[in-house]
Amino acid sequence: MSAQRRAQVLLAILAVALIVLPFVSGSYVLSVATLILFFAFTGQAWNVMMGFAGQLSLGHSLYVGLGAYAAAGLFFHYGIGPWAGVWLAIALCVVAGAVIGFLAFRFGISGVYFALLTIAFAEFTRIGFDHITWLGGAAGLFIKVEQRDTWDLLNLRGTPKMFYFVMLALAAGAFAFCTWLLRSRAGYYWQAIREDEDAAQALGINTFRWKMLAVVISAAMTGVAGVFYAFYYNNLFPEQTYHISRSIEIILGPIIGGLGTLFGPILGAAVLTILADSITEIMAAAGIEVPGVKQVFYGLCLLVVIMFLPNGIWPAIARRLGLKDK
Amino acid sequence: MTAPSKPRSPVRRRVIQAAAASAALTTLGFPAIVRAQSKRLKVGVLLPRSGYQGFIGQSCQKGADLAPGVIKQMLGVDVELMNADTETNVDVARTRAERLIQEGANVLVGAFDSGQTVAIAQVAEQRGTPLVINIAAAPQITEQGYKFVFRNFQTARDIVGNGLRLTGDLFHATNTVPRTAVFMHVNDTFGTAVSRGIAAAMPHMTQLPFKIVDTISYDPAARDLTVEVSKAKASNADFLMLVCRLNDAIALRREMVKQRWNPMGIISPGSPGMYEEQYFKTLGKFSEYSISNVPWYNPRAELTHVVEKAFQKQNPGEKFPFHGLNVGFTFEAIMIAADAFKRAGSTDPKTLADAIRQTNIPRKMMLGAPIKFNAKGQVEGIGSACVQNLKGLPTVVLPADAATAKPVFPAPYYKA
Amino acid sequence: MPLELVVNVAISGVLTGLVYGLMALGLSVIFGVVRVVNFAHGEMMTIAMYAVVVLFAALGLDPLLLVIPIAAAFFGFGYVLQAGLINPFITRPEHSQFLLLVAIGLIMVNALLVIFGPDARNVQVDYQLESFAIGPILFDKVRVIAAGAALATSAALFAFFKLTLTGKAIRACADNHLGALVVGLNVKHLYALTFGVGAACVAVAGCMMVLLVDVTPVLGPSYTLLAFVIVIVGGLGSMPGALLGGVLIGMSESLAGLFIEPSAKSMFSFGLLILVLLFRPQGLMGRRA
Amino acid sequence: MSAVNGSPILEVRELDLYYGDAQALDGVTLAASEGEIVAIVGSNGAGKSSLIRTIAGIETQRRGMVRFRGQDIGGLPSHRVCELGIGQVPEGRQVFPSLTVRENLEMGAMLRRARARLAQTLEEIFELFPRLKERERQPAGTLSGGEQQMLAIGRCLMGQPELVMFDEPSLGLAPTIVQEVFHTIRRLHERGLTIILVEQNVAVSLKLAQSAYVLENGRIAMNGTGAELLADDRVRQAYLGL
Repeated sequence: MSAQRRAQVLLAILAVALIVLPFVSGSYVLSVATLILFFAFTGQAWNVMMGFAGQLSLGHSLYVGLGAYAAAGLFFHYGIGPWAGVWLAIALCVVAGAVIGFLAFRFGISGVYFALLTIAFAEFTRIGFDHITWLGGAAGLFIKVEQRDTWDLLNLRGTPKMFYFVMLALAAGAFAFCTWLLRSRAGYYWQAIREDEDAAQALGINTFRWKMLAVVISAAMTGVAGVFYAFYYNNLFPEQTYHISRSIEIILGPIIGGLGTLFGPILGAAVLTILADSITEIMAAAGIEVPGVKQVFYGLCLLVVIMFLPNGIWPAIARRLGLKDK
Repeated sequence: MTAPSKPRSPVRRRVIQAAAASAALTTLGFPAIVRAQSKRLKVGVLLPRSGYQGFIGQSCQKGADLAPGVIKQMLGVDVELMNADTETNVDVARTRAERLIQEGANVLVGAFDSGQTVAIAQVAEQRGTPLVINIAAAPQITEQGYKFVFRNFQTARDIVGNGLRLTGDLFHATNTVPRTAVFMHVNDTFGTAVSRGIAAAMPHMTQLPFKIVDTISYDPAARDLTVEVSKAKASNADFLMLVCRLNDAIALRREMVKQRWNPMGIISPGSPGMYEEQYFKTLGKFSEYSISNVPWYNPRAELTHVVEKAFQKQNPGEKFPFHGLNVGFTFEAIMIAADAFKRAGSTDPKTLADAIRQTNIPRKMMLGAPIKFNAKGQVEGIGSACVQNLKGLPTVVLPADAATAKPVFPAPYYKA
Repeated sequence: MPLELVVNVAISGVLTGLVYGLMALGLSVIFGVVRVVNFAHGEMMTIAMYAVVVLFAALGLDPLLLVIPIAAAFFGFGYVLQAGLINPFITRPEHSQFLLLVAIGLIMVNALLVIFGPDARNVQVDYQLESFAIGPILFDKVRVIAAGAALATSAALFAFFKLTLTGKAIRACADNHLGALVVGLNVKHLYALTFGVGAACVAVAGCMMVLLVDVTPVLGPSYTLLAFVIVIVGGLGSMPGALLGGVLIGMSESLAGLFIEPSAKSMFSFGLLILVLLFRPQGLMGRRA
Repeated sequence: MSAVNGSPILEVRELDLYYGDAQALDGVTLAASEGEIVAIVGSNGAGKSSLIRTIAGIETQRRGMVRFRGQDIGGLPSHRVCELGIGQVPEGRQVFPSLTVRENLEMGAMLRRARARLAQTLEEIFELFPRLKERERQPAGTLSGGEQQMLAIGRCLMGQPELVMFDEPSLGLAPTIVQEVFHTIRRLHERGLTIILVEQNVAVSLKLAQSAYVLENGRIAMNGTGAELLADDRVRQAYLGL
């Protein structure tokens, strides 16, 4: 079997497994799976910017929050459903991403400085949203919860199974989209920029334009995730949605899974979420009930992975499976 | 089984259990545990015991830990606790709630913080498992039309109403007539909700003699409150009305001492912070005379004595008044569930929820009317007390029928 | 608005800013030389604060006396951390370094939670709540001491880097890595020394900070963020920049709190950060790389 | 192999160096005897700098051996190599721009073998390069290219080396300064230092050198005395344009 054929078979198996999962699993597994898919999606989005184009963003919670608040605000005040809200979310995130990207790239900010700029914007927005009373301010924005038993896709109200499938569709869509992106002209240019920006510039690539494109696409995708977030949790607090720890959660998956790979963000999200829950389970079973021990173990696991698998888990596995790591 | 949070199984068994648990995770689809008619009520307790709210979560947990013993004695019902740490994170709160239900929790109790509570409430609602909220004040939680969510805690609105009324009572009882107040509040979920409540309620509180001359909201993450206090001091208000959390309350009080600002007193119309142990420990004599008008336990109630005894047995060396609020509401939440279970005689969630709706418990620990849920699942008429820090302990000074000391106002450090 | 109020607030802004600057100093020193952004900076300071709490409780020694032993211990801690854990990451990309230090920070925060529990801890000394007045202007005693410590530490660092051969060698490493290798400087050792020096600065900051705020395990991340804002504004790698950045942030928070809205005051720090990044990305006192 | 008498102070045998998958050195073997000047010539990218960096311990070879005074030094970190008495004047001079001239020189003497004599050596260097004395308190970044080259040489000498490797010392300098640099190299040689000289100025370096090697694509293509190579037609064609 060729590497590509093998990849297709594995992908098909995974797809079937994911579709069948909610019919055989309990609700707990379903909620964990939904969470994994959410982080797989946001990880995929972040990966476009960092993994493909080499721009390190540590403030992606900004786009999650903007997307979430845009759609939730429309729904809360005007009863306009998320399928309209998502466009507003995308538009806002595109504008925000474009502003940040424009400022950063025009003023020649890169590397650590760019990363800190993204944090600054996210924090700036977090505190700002604490003061927007129209969106609940620090007291939070609560979406009314109704229609628990039926699927109302138009208003994104329904059972956990529905949310699972919506998230699965989003994650699958993101995967397909990123596959296409990576093989498109943009993908090659991004790779060139990531490897050596000056060289890319010298080759006549308009690095500014392509970097902007990466930021904007990444922001828009993350905004869509935000819409899901708003309707899944039904309440938004600036303190939570824009918090830097959420940005870190987003980037852990792709880095652990394998930066710049298509499958890395998915694998990373799965590994980390299952790892976190397994540690909880194991500790509970072992009778260790000291708060904090879990996170210490989690941190140690992160440490071990980053030390011994600097390129992430997926490239290592892919090589073993005889697949190309993209 | 009294304290399942500390199982004493032999090490080997624990290891086997651990292995089994990890194995179970890798195989998909946990077999749904049959909810048979049981003689034992399994209560899933979800609290933020690590992360930012860790200290309150752990305080609440003390109330849960003593509940099975007290309830067995009181109602003759067996309660088994299933504890979960939400890590102060909504994602974790949600998945932990799912896990508890899947493992057979008949009822959930939690979760102190409004955000995490809403996440859990949705799971409870979807799974049709009753949730009894111990503490969470966001009014919206019981406005969502949930059928399985119950709250035995005041909403932010009630807290404010009670708090302001008690403030008036306090002035009346001490024969004082402060004319001005400066209102400082922490700009977080809780603080904002309460401050909005105050803005709405003040115009109707015509019996209050004072006006709010300045409102200062501050960042919960603020590292330094110098400016805030300078500004408040410059307002020359007679007293400070404060809606705070613990750490900022301490920082503020310290800053007041440093800036030599001595108003008639500090009154919280309903917030944590100043009655908490850390406030006393850290500030020593400067913690004295601060006043919090908060939902509180009735120090004279019979149940309080029972719970206090159990608390002291489990936590020798800890002082009950510092944990009373957290312990009391967490205990009552579990008691409500156990009481409903006793009446329903079943762990069937629907039956249990119906039974909870029929709750009528006059013999309670916290102040206020008997525990009865309205159509929205909210207990009305939960009382507040005017709690003043006296001789190193939070002491009930109002209402008179629950008071154990007389209020002191203006505070002795006040110099007119 | 009374002038007296404005002056009082401005002075406290400067004093607080110097303490912030002291905390950021370590971060700046480390980045300036090792080129690794210490994302566990605030967490390290938290550990120092706990060290003060523990030693104070055990020995009853004034935190001001504990500065020396704790700084010395932190020097060793920083040295080992750099030589053992961080050094292999120096040539790795930034996100890799970031994740490493995030993991280290996570472990630190939660290890503290396990050891000390979630409650806030503090030390109580008799001068803690004192202030002295000059005319209508009030000075917070602890802040004055801490600001003094900030200046003294900066002076000591300045002397170390300007006058000692080791200090010069560290500057040489920062100046030209290849050049340092060529003349036979032990770069790995000097990097570890630098991290040690940075950690010692953090320890001094922690000893001062514990007099001003109570310590909880989760205190770290917000101080990490604050330290970043300060060193970016002042100039990553510049020591006077760290102090200047601290004072600017302290002042901007104070004045924004006074004239605009206290709860939004940190917004102005981040606003200032964004402006500096855009118009002078190397920071106010930084050199262009 | 070497035309000049004396025991080899430096021996390099079968050295292979890779940057990732790209091979930079391929079986390089050479030797330098005590007190001689060894010239290494070759076109850009032939591996001259790689060779020097490997000997200095900045790069680590995949295969082969470097021996200094009989001691195996392959794989030692650079500071240990310097400590043994191997100094380097690197390509591009690599001074510390924000440190003063004096501080730059001090950095050269951080080695254990040199630190005790720091003050004394400093005087000697200032004697050798009076220009540096004049600029003692100036940051090195403000010096001219020629002055920086003097500084780099002076800094290297501060470490009391027994063998000095020069990597393109005349690159980018004005002709009069180039003269001065070569004059300095000759004087150092007269003092008994062993010198390895990598130069694009092939004619001058071959004239100076007792023995010489031609490096092509990471391999030693030719070797002999300086005079032999200077007379060789292939060398004259390829490197001297004659």
